Amino acid sequence: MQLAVKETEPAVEAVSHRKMIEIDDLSLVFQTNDGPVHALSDINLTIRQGDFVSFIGPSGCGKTTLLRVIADLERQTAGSIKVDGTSPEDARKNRLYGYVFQAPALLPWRTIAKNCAVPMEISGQSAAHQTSQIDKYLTMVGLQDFHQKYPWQLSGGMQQRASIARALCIEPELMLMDEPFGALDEITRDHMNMELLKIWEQTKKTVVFVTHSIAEAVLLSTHIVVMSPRPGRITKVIESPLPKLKTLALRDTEAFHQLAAEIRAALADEHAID
Amino acid sequence: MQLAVKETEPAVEAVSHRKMIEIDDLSLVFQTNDGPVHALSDINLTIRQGDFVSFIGPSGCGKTTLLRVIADLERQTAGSIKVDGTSPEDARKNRLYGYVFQAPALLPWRTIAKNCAVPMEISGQSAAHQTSQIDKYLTMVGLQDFHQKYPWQLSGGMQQRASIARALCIEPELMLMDEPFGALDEITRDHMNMELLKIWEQTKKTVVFVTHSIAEAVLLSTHIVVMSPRPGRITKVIESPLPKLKTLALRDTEAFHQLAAEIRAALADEHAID
Amino acid sequence: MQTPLHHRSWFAVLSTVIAVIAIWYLAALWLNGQQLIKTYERKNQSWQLTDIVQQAYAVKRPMLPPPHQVVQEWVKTVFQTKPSSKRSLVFHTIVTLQSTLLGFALGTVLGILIAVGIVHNRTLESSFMPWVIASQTIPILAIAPIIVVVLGAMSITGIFPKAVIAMYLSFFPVTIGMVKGLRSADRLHMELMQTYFASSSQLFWKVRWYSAQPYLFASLKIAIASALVGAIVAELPTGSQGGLGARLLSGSYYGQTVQIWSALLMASLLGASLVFCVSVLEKLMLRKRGYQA
Amino acid sequence: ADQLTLQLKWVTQAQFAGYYVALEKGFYEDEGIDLTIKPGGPDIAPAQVLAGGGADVIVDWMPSALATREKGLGMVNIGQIYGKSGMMLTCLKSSGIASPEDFGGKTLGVWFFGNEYPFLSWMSKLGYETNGGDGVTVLKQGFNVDPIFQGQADCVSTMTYNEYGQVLDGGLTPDELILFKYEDEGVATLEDGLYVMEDTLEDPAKVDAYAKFLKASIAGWEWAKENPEEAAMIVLEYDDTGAQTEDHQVRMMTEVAKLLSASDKGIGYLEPEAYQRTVDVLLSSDSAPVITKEPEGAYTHVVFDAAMAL
Amino acid sequence: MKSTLLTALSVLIVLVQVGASLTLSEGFMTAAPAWWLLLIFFVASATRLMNEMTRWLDAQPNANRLFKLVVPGLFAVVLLTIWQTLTRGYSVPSVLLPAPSDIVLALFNNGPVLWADFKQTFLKAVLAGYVIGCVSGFIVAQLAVKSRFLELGLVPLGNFVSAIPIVGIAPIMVMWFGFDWPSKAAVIVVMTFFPMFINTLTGLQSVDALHKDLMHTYAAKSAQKFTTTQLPQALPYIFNALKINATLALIGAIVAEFFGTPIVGMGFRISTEVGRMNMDMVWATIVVAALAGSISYGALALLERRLLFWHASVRNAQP
Ligand SMILES: Nc1ncnc2c1ncn2[C@@H]1O[C@H](COP(=O)(O)OP(=O)(O)OP(=O)(O)O)[C@@H](O)[C@H]1O
Ligand SMILES: Nc1ncnc2c1ncn2[C@@H]1O[C@H](COP(=O)(O)OP(=O)(O)OP(=O)(O)O)[C@@H](O)[C@H]1O
Ligand SMILES: Cc1ncc(C[n+]2csc(CCO)c2C)c(N)n1
Ligand SMILES: [Mg+2]
Ligand SMILES: [Mg+2]
Repeated sequence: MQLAVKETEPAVEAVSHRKMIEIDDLSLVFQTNDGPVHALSDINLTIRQGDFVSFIGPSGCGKTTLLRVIADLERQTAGSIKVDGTSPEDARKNRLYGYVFQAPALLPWRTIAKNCAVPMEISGQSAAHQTSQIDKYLTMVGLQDFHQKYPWQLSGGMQQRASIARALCIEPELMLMDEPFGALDEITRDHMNMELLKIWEQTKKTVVFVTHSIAEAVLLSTHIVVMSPRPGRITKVIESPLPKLKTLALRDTEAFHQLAAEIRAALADEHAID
Repeated sequence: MQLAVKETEPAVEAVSHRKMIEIDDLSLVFQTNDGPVHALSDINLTIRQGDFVSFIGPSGCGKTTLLRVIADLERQTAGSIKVDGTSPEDARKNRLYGYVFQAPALLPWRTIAKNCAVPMEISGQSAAHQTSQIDKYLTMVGLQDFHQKYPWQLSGGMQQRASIARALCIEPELMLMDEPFGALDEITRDHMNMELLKIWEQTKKTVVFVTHSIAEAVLLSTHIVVMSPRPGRITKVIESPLPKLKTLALRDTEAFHQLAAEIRAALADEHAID
Repeated sequence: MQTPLHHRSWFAVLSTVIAVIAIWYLAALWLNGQQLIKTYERKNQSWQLTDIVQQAYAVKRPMLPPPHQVVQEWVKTVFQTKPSSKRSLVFHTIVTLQSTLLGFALGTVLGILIAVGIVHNRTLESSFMPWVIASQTIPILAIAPIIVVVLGAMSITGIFPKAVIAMYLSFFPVTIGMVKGLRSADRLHMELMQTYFASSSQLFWKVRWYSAQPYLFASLKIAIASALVGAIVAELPTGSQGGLGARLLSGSYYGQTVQIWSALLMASLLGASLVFCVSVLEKLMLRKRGYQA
Repeated sequence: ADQLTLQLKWVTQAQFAGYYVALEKGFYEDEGIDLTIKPGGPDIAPAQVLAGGGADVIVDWMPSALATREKGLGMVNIGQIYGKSGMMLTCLKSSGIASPEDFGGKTLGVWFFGNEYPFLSWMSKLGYETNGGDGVTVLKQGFNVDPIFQGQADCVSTMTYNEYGQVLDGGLTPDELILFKYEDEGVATLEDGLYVMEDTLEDPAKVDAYAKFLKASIAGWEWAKENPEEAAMIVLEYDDTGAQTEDHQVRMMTEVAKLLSASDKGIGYLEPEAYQRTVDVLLSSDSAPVITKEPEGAYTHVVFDAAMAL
Repeated sequence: MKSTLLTALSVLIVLVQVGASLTLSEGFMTAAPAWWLLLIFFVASATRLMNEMTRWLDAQPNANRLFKLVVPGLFAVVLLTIWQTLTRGYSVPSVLLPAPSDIVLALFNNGPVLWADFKQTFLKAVLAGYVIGCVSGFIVAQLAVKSRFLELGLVPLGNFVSAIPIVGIAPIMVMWFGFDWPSKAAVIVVMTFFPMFINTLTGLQSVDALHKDLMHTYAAKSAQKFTTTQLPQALPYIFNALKINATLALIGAIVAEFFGTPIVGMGFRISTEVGRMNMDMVWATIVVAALAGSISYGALALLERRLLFWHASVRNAQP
């Protein structure tokens, strides 16, 4: 299956909002000892302000790499990308986005609260503002009693939640999240999903979200980008027909199952056990 | 909700099979710097030969700990446990069980095939037997082309599959599996689930399985043990009404959804985000 | 993408070496020049700057011999002298090399044995480990002559007393690294072995030994450099039996600065090549277990 | 043959030419002695080697031998090779020193490791403090005479046969220097002598071996005195460091020859008066005394007499 | 019950042997070789006591730190007692090896001399050289981590220099910097510079790739990167160098004193007193040096535990 995205208008689109991310014919090749790895190939994608876009696809299809290109952690080898109308580098320097990594990446020598403070310290926020933000978001992720603990005193899931709180504290325009809930159990994950939806609905921020879970992608997204490996490319972009205001109950609806089935089919198309 | 398991007969039961694991009033308290942690409290559970039992519950509820007690990697602080009629220590010395850890735990200085050989080397199997077992089970998990690769040349999911093959190679009476498929993407996971079911159905081994995923628990198990944290305890044991011979298509049946909903309710009952 | 010139390894190393040599020449001019001026003044002779610059690089007993003087002496004693001659630096290098290698071998074995003992026996750890550390705070030079004399009294002479001192310095990094390495075995791997009911020797040979290897090699590089220091230090009190230490000593005894420097140059070449050999061994060993270089 | 080991006080050099000559020329062999010579070094204390059994005979200076004897190690002089002291203090005229009275406030380089006793006695006799204060500043001189070239010291210790030559080689001329020989200052003590453990003298077989050894050594010294150039070459043969030069060793041999004992009984005889003079010098220092009481039985002529009788 | 009795017996045997070694007359082992029996029982008893003490301490996670010194202390008592027994029992000449009791006496009788030596060698030369060497190694590592050029040039040089037996430069330093402590400090500076440089550089570069990315996403300035991630990450390596250097520094100073000193200092004392056959004084000086070294090392290790409480090596350390 060849990607049919370029020919038509970019599929990810929401009415009357400005373009947040514009990717044109973007490719990225890693040079390694074993020869070049085509991590991303001919990516075309537009994400508008207020969208909630999920990347889904098998391991190694380039989801993380694409997110890193947006965050200016990696540079494309061909094609172009604009973030909020500027280069990714300028967007980063303007502190436009918050990034949640696949691993918690907490500093082991700082308490949870002090870890959350790092980005605010760096952008020079007042101490009072720092404390109130930390209180707010640590409570939101259910870690209100763990301010003074060190990362290694928490379970993996709790660490991951702390890292989400850290990204939320600076309330960025754009949230880039790389499988943020991979380490959580289903119930906590449901809870975190709903919290994330709440924040997104309230603030109308843009979210780019990487996940392995079809259910999660369906539950959260306005647009689902299905990717495929070797070389990493977009095989399909699905716009969600579900209402913007979502609840967990949605999961038992026909529309939900249908969308899930559509994604599963798109994934299975390209998938063979490696 | 108090556990109603003790009063009635142990709920996990299959007709006419001998008891594989018997746990009575078992508790386990970890002494830590911050005071005692009640990881397991008053656990009562019987698992019979041929059962496929899943432990499900939120992070930190003691699933791993309970599995470790069975494997003699941890010792209870109160109560008693018998494995195959003997103490866990004797069961371990008899090499009764195979254990799949939450992480792949492959030795980075051995190739995949050599890693699978470790338990057989230790129990002194012949080289020819080793090779044939390794061939068989690496093929089963889809790694037939990766015998001579080193662990770090494989993706996380492939590593986890290798570790499953390693446990299967010794064809133990009892398989203890701690979230073995957590690191896999959904499609591969489905595939592995079906392979596991196939092996279990063919060999009639006993499996104790820890998972975060309700769907996985429903798909695989004859019995589902729902656990709850602080202190870690069993809140419900559900016997699956589904047929023993399962297929992926089962997931779209009413019975499946009903069981999943029952588990979700049992989990939610005790669950508040910590 | 092209790496800019100043980010090329060879360029950076070359520039550094050139800078070092340039500074060396300047310093030689400064130090030897001052000495010359002092001599002129003592003799009440007048002098010109050009005289100083001319002579500063050819002083017989320089404060700092310029590089070419050192290299000349080095070439003379290495290539233009029969290696069997006692005037050949090669001869002395071999003397030192022998006690270094013997001491290094002894130290490695001893260090590994102590580490294995410490890791397997709690009492040994709690009673012995602090003294292993304290042993290194004893100034080795102080006990070097004592060791030489005591071993000499037991009619153990030749390279062995020197090797003992080399061993004394080199076992320590090995012990420390090895203990750390044996302990650094992944807990999960250890538990895995426990589920297989592996014996402690199986545990050692299948897991611990491998987890210790990277630490062991890092330590061996330090240990072989320490063994060389030990061998040289041990040659100071027994000053007249040959070796690079004896060269340093006799150079100092007769005010032969150039001889000191060329012995030092030889010692650094020897040290660097010994460390290099260990890293080659390390690469081979690690490649055998599948790591890429 | 009798096996004997001789421990030298310092590295292989013409200072010990007699022993090497005797070894090379087979004098020891002729006497039926199988001799091993152990060279010394900066931190080898011959007395310690003797006590540990690493050597049967050692070359040592009398001040340190007597001091060691007072510590309870019974070592005895069985023959005195050097009759005169070669030690001196070499000073720069430009430092303003003209006589020992000018030492006050000056910096003097001195050898330690048991070689400092004559110096300490001398300073004590002159009334100088050596531990700072208003006396002299003492440096532990390394192995060479650099301090005088680098202006770190006003005077350095030298031996007539060794370091003095180095001072001259280094570019200083005799007229820039002023020398204070210990012999001339009346503080000379006996230098290279041969010592053994006292209890071994009770064994006649040992005494016999010592006597043969002494006889051969004396012969070696006499030969060396007559043939300084060949003797120097023999020493060079035995030098393992390869650092000694021919010029230097010939000069050393020539100077050493002037110090060999000149008593009527020949090289190797310890003159009781010379011994007594040394003891008096050492006893005379009141601060930091080297020895506190008259030593007894610190030397014997038994071996020398036996050697002459062979 | 039986084990308590055995323990009591062990304590008794240890005490008897210690007492015997101190009070019996010279040469008692030569006279009555039967004393060997007691010595063997003594070693066995002490081993038993150490075993029990270790087991007891391991079961007592909250025991006072000081208690942990008991076992190594006992080990030292064993070694010293054997030493004392053999030197006195066979009347080994003190010129060769003095008995521990003689060394202790020398320690007490020569307080002022030992203190003056300590001041000269440790408080002046070692401290000055150590501080200058470590600080400059640290600073140059900062420069190297910022400039790829410097890093490429200096690291091979550093590796080369750290293979040089630096003691060899001692005579040169004495020639350049004179006889007093500055020349010793100079040797120490050169000896300690490179371990600190290489370790700090490795530490600064060992920053987790993820943490580096994180700082990048925050568009942190390089000073902020330094204090938030690089410095804490480098601390374990820096402490490593500090500890290595603590042992190197003392050796360096004493070796350098071999080539010329004023007439004070620990290296001077050792070599002079060997020449004077005062071996008790030699060993007393060695004891002072070893104490100074061990205490510095211990203090650094304690500080390390304090500052690196978060690091796996400290958290996983045996109790
Ligand atoms: N720094 C790198 N150097 C070389 N190859 C790389 C690098 N980073 C990623 N790759 C390769 O690029 C491809 C895409 O990797 P990426 O991490 O984006 O996958 P992913 O979709 O995030 O997978 P996962 O779901 O496992 O996280 C993979 O084949 C990977 O091996
Ligand atoms: N060695 C230990 N020392 C102290 N506490 C421990 C230890 N191991 C586990 N615990 C605690 O015991 C509780 C149960 O842990 P366990 O690992 O069994 O949870 P789990 O159900 O497997 O969680 P997850 O789904 O995150 O793997 C947790 O609160 C944990 O912090
Ligand atoms: C530490 C030391 N001691 C002595 C000398 C000088 N020296 C050279 S030969 C000689 C006579 C001894 O046999 C003496 C004293 C020195 N340079 N260094
Ligand atoms: Mg990824
Ligand atoms: Mg778990």
